[in-house]
Amino acid sequence: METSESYQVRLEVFEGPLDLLLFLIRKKRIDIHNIPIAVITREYLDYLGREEQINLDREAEFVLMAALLIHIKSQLLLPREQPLTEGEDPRRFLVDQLVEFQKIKAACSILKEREEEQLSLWTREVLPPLPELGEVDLVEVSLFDLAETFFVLMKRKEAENFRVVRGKNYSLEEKMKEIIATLEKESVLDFLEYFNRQENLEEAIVSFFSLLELIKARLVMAVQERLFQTIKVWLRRESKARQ
Amino acid sequence: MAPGLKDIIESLIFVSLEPLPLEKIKETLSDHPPAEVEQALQELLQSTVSAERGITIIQSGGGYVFTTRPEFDPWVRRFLKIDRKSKLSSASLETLSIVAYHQPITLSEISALRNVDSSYTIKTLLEKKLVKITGRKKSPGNPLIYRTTERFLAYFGLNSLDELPTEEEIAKILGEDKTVEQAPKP
Amino acid sequence: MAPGLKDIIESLIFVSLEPLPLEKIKETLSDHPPAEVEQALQELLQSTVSAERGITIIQSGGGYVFTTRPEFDPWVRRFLKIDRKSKLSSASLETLSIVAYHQPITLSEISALRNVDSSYTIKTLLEKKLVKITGRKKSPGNPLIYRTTERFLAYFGLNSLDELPTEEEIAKILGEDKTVEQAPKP
Repeated sequence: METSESYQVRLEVFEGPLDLLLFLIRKKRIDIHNIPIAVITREYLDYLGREEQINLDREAEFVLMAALLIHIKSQLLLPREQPLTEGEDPRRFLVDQLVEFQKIKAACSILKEREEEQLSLWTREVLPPLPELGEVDLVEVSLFDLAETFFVLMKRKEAENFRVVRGKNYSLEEKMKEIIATLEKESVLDFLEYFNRQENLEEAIVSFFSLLELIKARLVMAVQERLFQTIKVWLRRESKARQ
Repeated sequence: MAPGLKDIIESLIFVSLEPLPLEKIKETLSDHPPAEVEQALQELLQSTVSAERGITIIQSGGGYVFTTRPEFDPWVRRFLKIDRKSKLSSASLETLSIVAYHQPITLSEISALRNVDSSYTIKTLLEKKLVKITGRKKSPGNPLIYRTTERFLAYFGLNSLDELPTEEEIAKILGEDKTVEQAPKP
Repeated sequence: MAPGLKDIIESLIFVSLEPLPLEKIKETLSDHPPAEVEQALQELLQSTVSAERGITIIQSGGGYVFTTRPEFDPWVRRFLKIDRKSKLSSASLETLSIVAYHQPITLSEISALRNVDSSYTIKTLLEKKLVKITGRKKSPGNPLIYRTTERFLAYFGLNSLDELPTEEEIAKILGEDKTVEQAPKP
């Protein structure tokens, strides 16, 4: 298992067996397509003995590679009636792997430079408060604040002495959907203004209870910029209520 | 060109936390002809770059984003009290390049290419949102397949996978290595 | 005045998470005389305001902060709406995952699982064509039943629902670390 510490502390060690093999091939100036297996196996085992140079969390993988090298060596030593064709070369699989890995390493070195460049550029981590949409110092209001506002409003409505229109049924569910739809469109809703838009007291009351339901279900959030100011209602971005 | 179009685009790029793709700018300014929007964007980029101020706009991750200019990195770090931004470990970088070049790819294919079990590294990359799971391979066991993300592109300042180091660039690096190593030869 | 001081200050204001107070600017640039820093800040403010570009620096909350100019609010709002619309909220993702793993499922079953009325999120998912109504359940009230769509599969790169990651797979990817972390606990 790789662990975060193992590669932060030991940056100069060989991460895996291919790393080590590539290093040896370069050090010995060996043609990667024609690896003298006996030489490289000896070198490899040598390094494996000097444990401090390899990532110990990967020991099993290093040992596995050693086994593979020894196996390839033994295959090459087998007496044959005819010389090996290229396709039969027991080194083939390893060579392909090394060639591909070498390319990846080269790409890594280019990407590392790009990473370095990008790390010197700083973007912002958070959005500054946006005008109007800004949620600067908003406080979440309690149900009490909400209710208080509502009854103040109701008193005002009564004073207006408007005619109560009967005959229409306002369902809580429809009202909740309507509020959500309004919020979806306008993103923020002014509590008082919204109530003033209601046709009559009954509808206003249903709206109020719908809002309570939505707050309870944590679908919307009611906030007040300062005490005794109007209450604004927002859609909760992440409306989840985990237990 | 409509007056202020350039400034509107600047404000849009500014409020976008992720690189803002041209398409999204056009979508927002759909009441202007696309060609005008593009021209205004070009003008904005030119004036921003030539202004040589503290901040600039770069094209990265398939979009446009405001960043500080690189020469101010030391001051920004001093201000934010950040010693160094952490870099990817060589294991992560290796795994990430393999995913980038061989995607879509499975975990066992990655491990085979590295000759190293890569399950921990891939998890780290998933957490950093530099790779993502995008489905399954039609092969025995239907293993999950991985791809790089938009964030991967932005992390390296690339706009698309086409901008990954090319075969030629890679060959050049491999060639340089050889000449260096062969130099001491008599 | 030291060259670039103005630009350094601009980059600091830009990366600051909060309105940046003058004191903090001076603290970061303590190797410059405070008077010079103040002068550079004034020059920066002047040039930024007079540039009449998309973004500007204002003094707010005891410090300096970059904002978009108020006259661009309508576009900024339009953009933010478009931007938000194109992303799945975590509530939508939660609902979608429930539909994916529990389909066919009714709205009240989803709501019961999430502990939240999910009629709004299911509507969003219907609009995005990630779920569809496929009939009614033969139970009291005959509620509508929901399933994921072909588009859902395409979006997540799946060929069929059988390919959704299993609990064990997710545990394997995400869980391994946990056991390591939890190990030392008493």
